[in-house]
Parts: sequence; structure tokens; C-alpha cells
Amino acid sequence: MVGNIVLNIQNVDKTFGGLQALSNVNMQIEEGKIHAIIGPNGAGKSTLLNVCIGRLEPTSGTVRFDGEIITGKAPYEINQAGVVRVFQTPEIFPELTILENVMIPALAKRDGAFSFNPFKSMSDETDIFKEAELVLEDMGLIDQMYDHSGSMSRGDKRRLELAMGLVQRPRLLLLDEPTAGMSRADTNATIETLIRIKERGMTKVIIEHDMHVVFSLADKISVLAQGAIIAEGAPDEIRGNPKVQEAYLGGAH
Amino acid sequence: MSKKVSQPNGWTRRSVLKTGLGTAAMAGAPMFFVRNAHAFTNDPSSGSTVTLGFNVPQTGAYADEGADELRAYQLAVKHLNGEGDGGMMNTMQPSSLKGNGILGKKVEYVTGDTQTKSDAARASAKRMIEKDGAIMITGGSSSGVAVAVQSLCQEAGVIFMAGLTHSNDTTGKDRRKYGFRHFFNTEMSGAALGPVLESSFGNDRTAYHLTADYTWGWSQEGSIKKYTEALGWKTNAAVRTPLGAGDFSQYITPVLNSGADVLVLNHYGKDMVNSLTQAVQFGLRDKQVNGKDFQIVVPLFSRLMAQGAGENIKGIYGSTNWNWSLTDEGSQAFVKSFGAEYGFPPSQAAHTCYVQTLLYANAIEAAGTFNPCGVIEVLEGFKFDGMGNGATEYRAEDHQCFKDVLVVQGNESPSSQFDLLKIVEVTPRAKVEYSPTMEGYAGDLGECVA
Amino acid sequence: MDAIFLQTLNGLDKGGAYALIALGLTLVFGTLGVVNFAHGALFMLGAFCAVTFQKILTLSKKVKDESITFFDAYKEIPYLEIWFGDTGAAIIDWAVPLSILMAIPVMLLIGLIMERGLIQYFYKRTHAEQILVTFGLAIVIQEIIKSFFGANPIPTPAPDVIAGSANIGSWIGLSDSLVYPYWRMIYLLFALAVIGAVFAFLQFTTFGMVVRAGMADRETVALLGINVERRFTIVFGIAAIVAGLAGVMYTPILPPDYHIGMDFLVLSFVVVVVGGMGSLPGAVAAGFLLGILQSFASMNEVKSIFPGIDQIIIYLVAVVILLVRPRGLLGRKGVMED
Amino acid sequence: MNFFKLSPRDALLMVVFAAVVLLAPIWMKPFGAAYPDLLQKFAIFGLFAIGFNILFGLTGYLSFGHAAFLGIGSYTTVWTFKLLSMNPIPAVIFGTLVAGLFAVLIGFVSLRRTGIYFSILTLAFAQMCYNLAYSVLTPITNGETGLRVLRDDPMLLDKALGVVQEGSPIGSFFGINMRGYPAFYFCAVILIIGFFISLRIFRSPFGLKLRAIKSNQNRMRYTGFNTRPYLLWAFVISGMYAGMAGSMLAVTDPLAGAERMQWTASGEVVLMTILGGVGTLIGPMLGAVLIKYFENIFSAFNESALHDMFSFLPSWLETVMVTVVHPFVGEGWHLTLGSLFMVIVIFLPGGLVEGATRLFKRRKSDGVTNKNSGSEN
Repeated sequence: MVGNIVLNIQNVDKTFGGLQALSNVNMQIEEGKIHAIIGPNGAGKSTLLNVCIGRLEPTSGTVRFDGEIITGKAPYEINQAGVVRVFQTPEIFPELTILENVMIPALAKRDGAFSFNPFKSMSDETDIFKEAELVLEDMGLIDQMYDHSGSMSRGDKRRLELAMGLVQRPRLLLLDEPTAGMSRADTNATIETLIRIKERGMTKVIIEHDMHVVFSLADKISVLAQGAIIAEGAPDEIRGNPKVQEAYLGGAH
Repeated sequence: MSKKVSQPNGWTRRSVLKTGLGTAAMAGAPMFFVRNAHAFTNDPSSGSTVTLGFNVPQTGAYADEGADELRAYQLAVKHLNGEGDGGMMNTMQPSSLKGNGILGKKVEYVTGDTQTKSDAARASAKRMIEKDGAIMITGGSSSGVAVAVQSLCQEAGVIFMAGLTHSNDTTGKDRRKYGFRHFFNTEMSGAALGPVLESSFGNDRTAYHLTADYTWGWSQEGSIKKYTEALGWKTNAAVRTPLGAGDFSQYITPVLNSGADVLVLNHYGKDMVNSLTQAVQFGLRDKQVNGKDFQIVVPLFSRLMAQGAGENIKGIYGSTNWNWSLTDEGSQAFVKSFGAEYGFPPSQAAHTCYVQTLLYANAIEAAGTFNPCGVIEVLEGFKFDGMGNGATEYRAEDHQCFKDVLVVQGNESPSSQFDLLKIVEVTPRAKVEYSPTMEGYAGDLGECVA
Repeated sequence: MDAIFLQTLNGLDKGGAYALIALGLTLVFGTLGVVNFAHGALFMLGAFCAVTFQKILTLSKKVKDESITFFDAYKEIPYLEIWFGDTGAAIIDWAVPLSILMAIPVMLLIGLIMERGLIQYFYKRTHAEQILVTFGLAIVIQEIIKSFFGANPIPTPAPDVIAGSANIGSWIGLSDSLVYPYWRMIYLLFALAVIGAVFAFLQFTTFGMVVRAGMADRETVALLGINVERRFTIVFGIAAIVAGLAGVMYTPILPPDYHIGMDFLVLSFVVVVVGGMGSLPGAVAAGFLLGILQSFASMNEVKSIFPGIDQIIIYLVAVVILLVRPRGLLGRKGVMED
Repeated sequence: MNFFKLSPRDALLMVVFAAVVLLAPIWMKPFGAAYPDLLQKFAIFGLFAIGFNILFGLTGYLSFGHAAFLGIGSYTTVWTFKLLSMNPIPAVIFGTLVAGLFAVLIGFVSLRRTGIYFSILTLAFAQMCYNLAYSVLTPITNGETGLRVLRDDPMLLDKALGVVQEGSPIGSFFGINMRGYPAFYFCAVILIIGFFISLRIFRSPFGLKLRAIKSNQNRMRYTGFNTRPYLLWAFVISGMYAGMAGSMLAVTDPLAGAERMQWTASGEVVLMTILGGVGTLIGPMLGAVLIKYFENIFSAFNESALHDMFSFLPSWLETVMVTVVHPFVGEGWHLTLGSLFMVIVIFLPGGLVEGATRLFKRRKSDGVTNKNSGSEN
């Protein structure tokens, strides 16, 4: 039983100079599911995400979101369409407070790509404030929300990064190793959060190294090695797949 | 700041406050006088001193010239207050000066930096008028600044005695009732240079002009063209160069092939030092064109600029308003006084500024009032002598001084470090006079209101 | 034809000067990441090295001019001439080229003092603050020079034998009016030599290799246990020497005054940016490009078609190039883009 | 309190600011700065810097060509005087709008690049404006001499309404001549309005987005924002501030000169902003006041004035003091300015406002969490 396809990656190739980063990748992401992409270092996972959010243009192939081609569109258009990425190395606004960091994406969701409202006051934006507060509460950042984000710990920055993605309530959330660099406790907290928000009907694609995370979250797993998909299926199918084991043991150094 | 007795009253003469808005806003602000029939800006009658405003370039390219102007002003103030040897006060004819200040009031002064920019110069002049209570503004070393400050002084009802400004416009189409210029202008330079160029270089010459691309440059180019073409010279080209170009080589190379045999550099200050140095470097003066020696002419000279150009100035013709080597009684008295005070001779800018200050003070004494309208009346058509340029007249129609003009040549073998310019000819006043309504020169003085 | 030839030569000459003046600036950008608004002041200090050297050589016995009684007027005879006769006069004549010997150690010292005493504390500060502090420094240096030497330009002629111009036309069998000043040709050669030396130094020495690696990725090089800081200090010293030499050699072309550095500041920034931030070859290419275009834009034939084009050509070219090539001619991504 | 939709703290700031500006003629007196022209300059350049800060302080884009808009504002204003009316209202409106128009064009092109490449593009445009205005555009700008209003100019609107002025033409606000203190108050009111607008922009979502662009423009794109129009708006707004400041220069003194557009003038507003504190609300204003104060007051001290000033000291000490101080004032005022730049940036990182905030914080440190980002003061 296949649900509604949200993201449809079709025959995507990407070469850098002579290097084949992605070769003929096909992937369908179902609505409301958590889809994990795993694979050894340099398998092309991040490249694939970058193609999906418009940071890179594929050499050939298309990516469709809700049936519409999004390859070649500007990153902000893709975001506005409902595809949001959570970055691996935190890409936050270090000069702003934690609260402001979360209000910015909330404003993007409400105002669209551009709106000129120099005479509105931020202190009147109670809706935005409440949304941000809610997400920060979820992420356990509420106590420090008036602090500068630049001086946070790396783990906190990762959680802030996640909060920034969640506050936009995207149709599709792309998570690039959401728990990398986190302590065990933080990782567990993050997994719990992700499970908790699973019910909200947000589709997610997760790139993850931590198999514990993958197997406790994912509905479906795709395995990428050397730019190609070598296996796809439910967690249990992947666990025992010899090809995957080979890729992990033989492909990675 | 100098101690001031009279309260500065701002630009009050013609300002009439009609609405309550202004009055309300004025609460607590310095008293705002309403015009009355006899008041004029910064009337010093009630105090014991009178303040003059010396507005000279203290930073930028003309800072040395400005410093020299300031020295001359300080000397003039000394002399007016009866200190020192009196300088040209002893030679000025006729003179009403008494050596006890002006109308018995001690002369004080304030200074400011024009930066050789119109905006800065006007801001500085306004400060002197609004804050320091200056009754007269003088100084400057470029025409743009002179014209800008002159029109400001007209609005403020304060007399402006121009310093170094050579453009025709200052007393031409931008002339003002409150503005007076002692310095000569491009028209006079042309008229004086013409005959000398003719006798030195003949009638069959082709000139190539390099002209600073702004008002003064055009004014000078026009005047020199007019007088050289009258001699039968041809003008090969007149090329405009950007102000402060620094390197003029790209404008000099075309001269080499142009077929011209005279290069006229309508540049002043740093531009002139640079373009002359580079033109000489290009070997222009060693060239033979059309069977004649190639020549360079710099219509406006000053000793300070000659210093900057060094060897390159030698043998080059130009004109100047005054030079310290003049031997008349007035010049000698001034050079002596200035030299004793500062240890070196005054520049032409210093001379003009000194003379302007004395002339202004003298006009007040003669008029018996500080009221600018009275002073203007005396200055208009004022004839005097003994100030270094022979018999001189402030023409009433345009407030331009008419006097002898010096044609000079860079000294080939200077006898001292100051002996840079050799006087070739003193062109008599009659030869440089022209009509105040000449085409392109006519202007409107406006009225004196007080 | 002659005119075109001359203008091309003139353009190359200008270009050489522009490249040399901008070289140190782009070096400092590329290595230290510092926006140095005091670069013009370094150029000016170099020029005043020549002035000072000339002043020292011409320390003079003063013979009073007795005909003048109002003030002391002297005819000055330099001691060098009194002591050594014609040899002394010849030394004085060669003051500007000789002053290079003085300029190199002096400028190095100034560069090191500047970097250690001030610039090093601003590596991690914002560009805005770098601008403010170096601009303030430039003004202070300027004012100090002004208080010693006045505001008037000071003549610093080239040696007599090469003060005039060479008849290139007769050398290569073209028209006689094809002349060009010796000194300007020397300047061009000198510029090429200095540029070449800097390139060779960066290309072929270990020191240069480390510096180039540091330009590309400072942190990695530091991780290798190499003291990048100290090398960067020396780079700043080299930049100061290059700027200073550009200034020394320029004095016969442009009699220096205290403001000469400010006059070249904007130009050198434009050259560096058009070439691409931190790119040495870029700065050289941009210098020559702008020099030649400026030369041609000043021709009467061109000016009659586009009035005033010579006034704006440099800026116009800068705009066009930056729109066509986002990081200038040879700029690298990510340098000074934020 | 809901004072123009300001938070209580901002409302207080606004009231204090307005009071300080309006009472400047009184409290500036001990500093020797209480005369109309300098007060006007404070207000005008304060407005210029406040506007510049909306671009530079909020987005981090450093324009080196904002003086062009100042100049364009001035020229447009003088032309409006010449053609229409001596009333400053249409003149200021046209000046601001035309400057805004140029800002759209220049900004549209320049904003295609970032960092120093952007700076040089703006510099190039401004220098082109300056060079052309000084020379070949003289028929429009009157070149070196500067554009002035002449008595025989058409002034169509004034003629139609029968408004006649005696003497040389001067801006006239419904009968109040725009010189002296009335002109200062005119500038002061515009400055206060300008400051209010700037405050509102700082506190608006728009302002927050601009600050986020400064912090991490790339992230903004992936967060769903099209940053280009935001930047263009910021550029145009600050260009209009510059145009308005230029207009007011021409209103208080109807002469527009090209040198107003030179790179040094663009550099001056950059220095003002950095000196006071980039991205702070009142910093640019402070910087503008400080620089203009030095330019006008320090340059005016001459030796005799110094002797007067120190005359209360014993004469030997007086001589010593005069000798020590003299190189820094009068013709040496640049030296003071240069040293001031260095001292402030070395000892007060972030400029006057931020530096002062830090000093203040250090004194009462004890780990009190400040709930405001440092850039909001």
C-alpha cells in the first residue's frame, strides 16, 4: 500500500568535474512517513539533500515536490513550497537571540518570500511569538530564549537548528544528521521529540549515521553508496541486507 | 574662542517671524532680534572690540597658501591695533587709519578652515557670523569657494573681502554688492600676457591648451585664447583634464604629435605643479616644432607653486598679482614688516589678504560707521596708491580692483631660495581694463539692505 | 599610428604604476584579511623617504644674500658639493634612485611596527573597525608629515641624464615625435621587476609556500604547527616595502605632498577589487587594463564622441567588470564577500 | 502606554531624543556649539547617518557611495526652488524622491554583488556622479561654483500664488525664512521624524529580517526569504534619507556643490556610523555630531584663542599648555580627528554606544542576564 508521494526524485545525476556524486538516483518519499537515508561517508547523501533544496542543480534528472518540478528553482521558492532543511553544521543567525532565530522562519512561513512591513512592531507579533515559544518549549530552549545564539553550545545549536525547521511546520522536513555531535542524553531527547512530532503529519527525510536513531525512527530506509541506491525497504529488510553490510564494511574506511 | 561682547544675533535682518510656531520653539534659544530700521548684522558699536573672520584653507592642497594668508591677516590686525611697524599703513594713500583699531575699537579675529570646499567654507563663514559675531569675512584660495562665500555674505549682510580668487566670475556674473576683490582675474592675465607672448614668441604660433575641467579653468582658457588669437595665434586644441588628475601623461602624449608649438597649462596649485613637471619630463621644452622652440606658458603663477615645480619653472612665462621683489615703497614696507615677523617673504596671497584687511578698515574709518552699506559706498570707486600695485581703483560697477599686472618668468639663476620669479613686465592698469558689461562677464550686484 | 603607439606605451606605464601601488594592498587583503586604509599612507611615506634622503644629501651651507635685509635669504650650497665637488653634485643628482637604499629598511621597520603595534589586534575585528582604525592612522601619519614638510608639493627630480625623454621613434625607425620620458620607462621596468620579485618570492620559497597556504586556509596551516602569525607580520612588512618603493620611484613624476597617499587610495582599491580581492595576478592585470583604457579614453578623438569619458572611465570599467565577473578578474570565492 | 505603537522603553527613548534635539540650542552652549548653522549640520548629518545605518547597520552592506544621494537630493531641491517654489516642503519631497529613484537604479545594480565588491560598485557610481557633476554636467549642476537660486528664476508656483520675496531667494516655510533657528527647528523636526521611522524599522519584522540577512544571508534564502528585495528596500530607504539630508542642506543654504558627492563625503558618513556604533539606534547620530563638532569648532581654535582659553593659568604654564594643545587644534584639527578614530576603535570596540554599554555592563556585571541584544540601544 503506497501512500501519496510527496517528494519524487527521478533519475538524478550529479557530477562534479569528473566525479560522479549521484548516479541515477530514484526515490519516492511518502506523505507522513519518516524516510531515512543511510550510507557511508562520501556516498552522496548531503549532495542529494542539496539537490532537493536548490543549493545544487542536478546534472540531469528532476525532483518533483507534490508533482511540481522544483529543480532549478531558487532555494527560497522551494522553502516556500514547503520543503525545509535542517542543516548538519548549524546554520543559525549567530548575532540574533535564540527567540529571534526561531521567529525568523516563522515569519517566512507567514509573510512569504517578501513582504514590506517596516511599520509593524515585533512586539505586536504575538502569534509568531507564541509559535516560536511553543517550539522552543519542545526543544527545551525556552529558558535561554533571550540569549545570543552565537554563544550556545554546539548541541544547543543543533536543537535550535531543528527548532527553526519545525516552526515552519513544513510538508517535508529534511534532516541532515540531526543528532551528530550530541551527547547520548541529547540524542535521546531529540529522538523523543521527533517521535512526538511524528503524529503531526510532517513528512521527514533523515540522513543519519547513528543506526540506533535510524532504526528507532524510520518507516523506510534507503541505502546510498557511491552515489547510487543499493537497497531500499523497511528497517527490518535493511538490517539483514548483505549488500548494505558490504557497503558499510567494505566501502567505508 | 575670542571673547565676544556683542551677542550674535543670527540671520536676522530680513527674517520676520510671523507665526507662533517659531516663537514657541524659540523659548530659551538665544534672543532672536526682529529687524529694525538701523540694525545690521553683528553691529559692534556697543562693544569695545570688532571681530573679523579669516576663512582660509588650513587642510588640503592649499594649506600652505592658507597659512601664509593667515600670517598676513595677523600682521594686518597687529598694524591696525597700532602694534609693530605699521607696514603698508605708512604708505597707503589716502589713508584714514589711525593705528588705534577700527573706529577706536580693538580689532580681534576668528579663524576657520575652508578645506577648499564650498560647503566647509560656508559652514565656517556661518560660524563666524552666527557665533563669533564677525562683521567681515575674508580669505579663501579658490574661486569656487570665493563665489560661494561671497553669495553667503550677501545673504547675511556681511562684507566679504575676497582672498585669492582668479576666475572672472567672482566679479563677473557672480559679483555681489557685499563682495570685493583685490586680486586680478583671468581677463587681466590674458591682457597682460598677450603682448609679452607676442614679443617673445612672435605672431605665428599654434597653442595647445590643457585646462582644468571646472569654472576657473574654462575662464582662464577663454581669456588666454581670446588674447592669443588676437595676436594671430592659432589654437590647436583645448583639452579638459579632470581636477586632481595627478598623472597628466595621457593628456601630454597627444601634444607631441599635434603640431602645436606652445602648451598653455590652465592649471593651478597641485595640478599645475604636476602637469608642468610632467610636460617638462616629456621633453616638450627641448622640442622643435614648426622650426620653432616649443614653449610652455602657465598663465597664473604663484611663488608657492613655483617652489613645488622646482627646476621646471625656469624660463616659463606667467602672470602674478604681486611679488615680493617689487621695489616700490608700499611693497618694501610690507615685505620688511612681514619678513621681520616671520623670517621669510610673503606670497601674493598674503599680500592680497593684507591689503584687503587694510582697505576694509580704512573704508570704515572713512565712512565713520560699521554699517556695511556705508562701507560699501566708500569702497566703491575708491582710489588708492602705495599698496604695491601702483595707482589702484575699486571699480564701482563690479567691485574689481584695477591695477598694474605683473608678467613674470621662472628665474633661471635665483640668487636665493625665495628668488623664484623674475618680473618681466609690469603691465600698466590701462592695458588690462575692460568693460564691466563685457559679454559673458556682466552680472547683477544686488542691493545693500540695512 | 604614432598616437596609438604612444598611448599604448603610456597605458602600460600607467598600468605598471597602478599595479605596483595596488600590489601591497591586495597582499594584505589576501593574507591578513585586513582592509588597510592606511595603504595610501605607506605609499606617501615611501615618497617622503625620497624627500628626506634628498634633504639629508642637500644639507647646505647657507650663504646669506646680503642684498635682502628684511629677512634671511640664503643661497644654499650643499656640503656634499663643497666637500666632494662634482662627485658630491652627482650623488645629489641621483638622490631619488639612491633613496631606495634607505626606503627598504625604513619601510620594513614602519610595516613591522604598524603590524605589531596596531594591525595584529584587528585581525578578528570587523571590517568596519579595521577601516576606522586604519583611516585614523592614515590621517595621523599625514598630519605628522605635514607638520614637518608643509602642505606644498616638494620637487624631487630624476637624475639629470634620465630627466628628459628618449626618442623611441628614431630607435625603432618611426617618426621623430615618438618620445617618452626615460624615467617613466624606468618606472615601468622597475614595477615589473618588483612585481616579478614578489611573485617569485611567493612561488618559489618555502616561506612563500606557507604564506600561500595560509591565504587559502589559515586554520589548517596553523594546525600544522606553523607560526602563521609571524609570517604574516613579515608579509605586512613586504607590503609596506612595495608600497614605499612605489612611492619613492613615483616622486620624479609627481612631486609629493602629504596628501598624495589619499589621492591614490581610492584608485588602488578599485584596482585591487577589479582584479579580485587577494589575487596578485588579478591586481596586476587590472592595473594594466585600467591604465591602458584610461590612456585611450583621454584621447581627443574618444573624448569628442563621449564627452567626459576620461573622467569616469576607471569607474565605468570597474562597474562593467564587476557585473560580468562577480569577483573581479581573478578573485577567489569567499574573500571579503561578507 | 501606547505612544505611536512604541514599547514604554522606546517611547521614553523617543521623548528623550526629541527633548535633547529640541533643547540643543541651550545645552550645546557650554560646548560653544549653540549657533544655528552648526546645529543644522548636526541635525542634517545626523539624519544622513541614521539613514545610512539602516543599510549598513541592519544589513551589513557597506556602501561607499551614499554621498551621491546627498548630492542628488541637494541638486533636486535647488532645481525645485528654481522652477517651482521656495517653499521647502515640495523641495524636500522631490529631493527625497529623486534620490530614492537613483537609489533604486544604483542599488539594483550594486546589490548583485556582496562584500567589498558591493562597496566598490557604489563607490564607482558615486565617483562617476561627482566627476560628471563637476565638469561636463555643469549646465545642470553649475560645476565648481555650485547651483544656486537666482532672483530671475521662474519659480512658477510662487508666481502663480503671488508669493514674492525681497533680497536673495531663501527657503521660506509659509513665511518663515529657512535660516537661523527656524531652519534648525525645521531640520530638527525632520530629524525626529527620521529617527522615529528608523526606530520603527529597527523594531519591525522587516528590521529583524534585515538583521538576519546581515547575520547569515544564505540561511535566509533557505529559510524562505527572497533577500534581494529586502536589501533593495533597505538601500532605497537609506538613499532617501541621504536625499532628504541633502535636501535640507539645500533648504538651509540654497547652494548645491558637487564636492558633496565626493568619496570623502561618502567616507565621512561611514566614519560617523562606525564611530557612534554600527547598528545601534543613536550611535550614528552621536558620530555625526562628534565629527561635525570637531570640523567646525576644533578647526577654529587659533593661537590667540588658545591663549585666551588658558589665560587663567600662570603664564609659564599657559605657554606650555598652548604649545601642547596647539598642534591638535586649528590647522591641526585633522590630527585630533585621526587620533580620536583610533582611540575610540581601540578602546571602545563597536563604537561609542556599544563601547559605553560594555563599560556600563562591566561595572555592574554580576551575571545579570541582559535580555536585549547589544544592538538595540
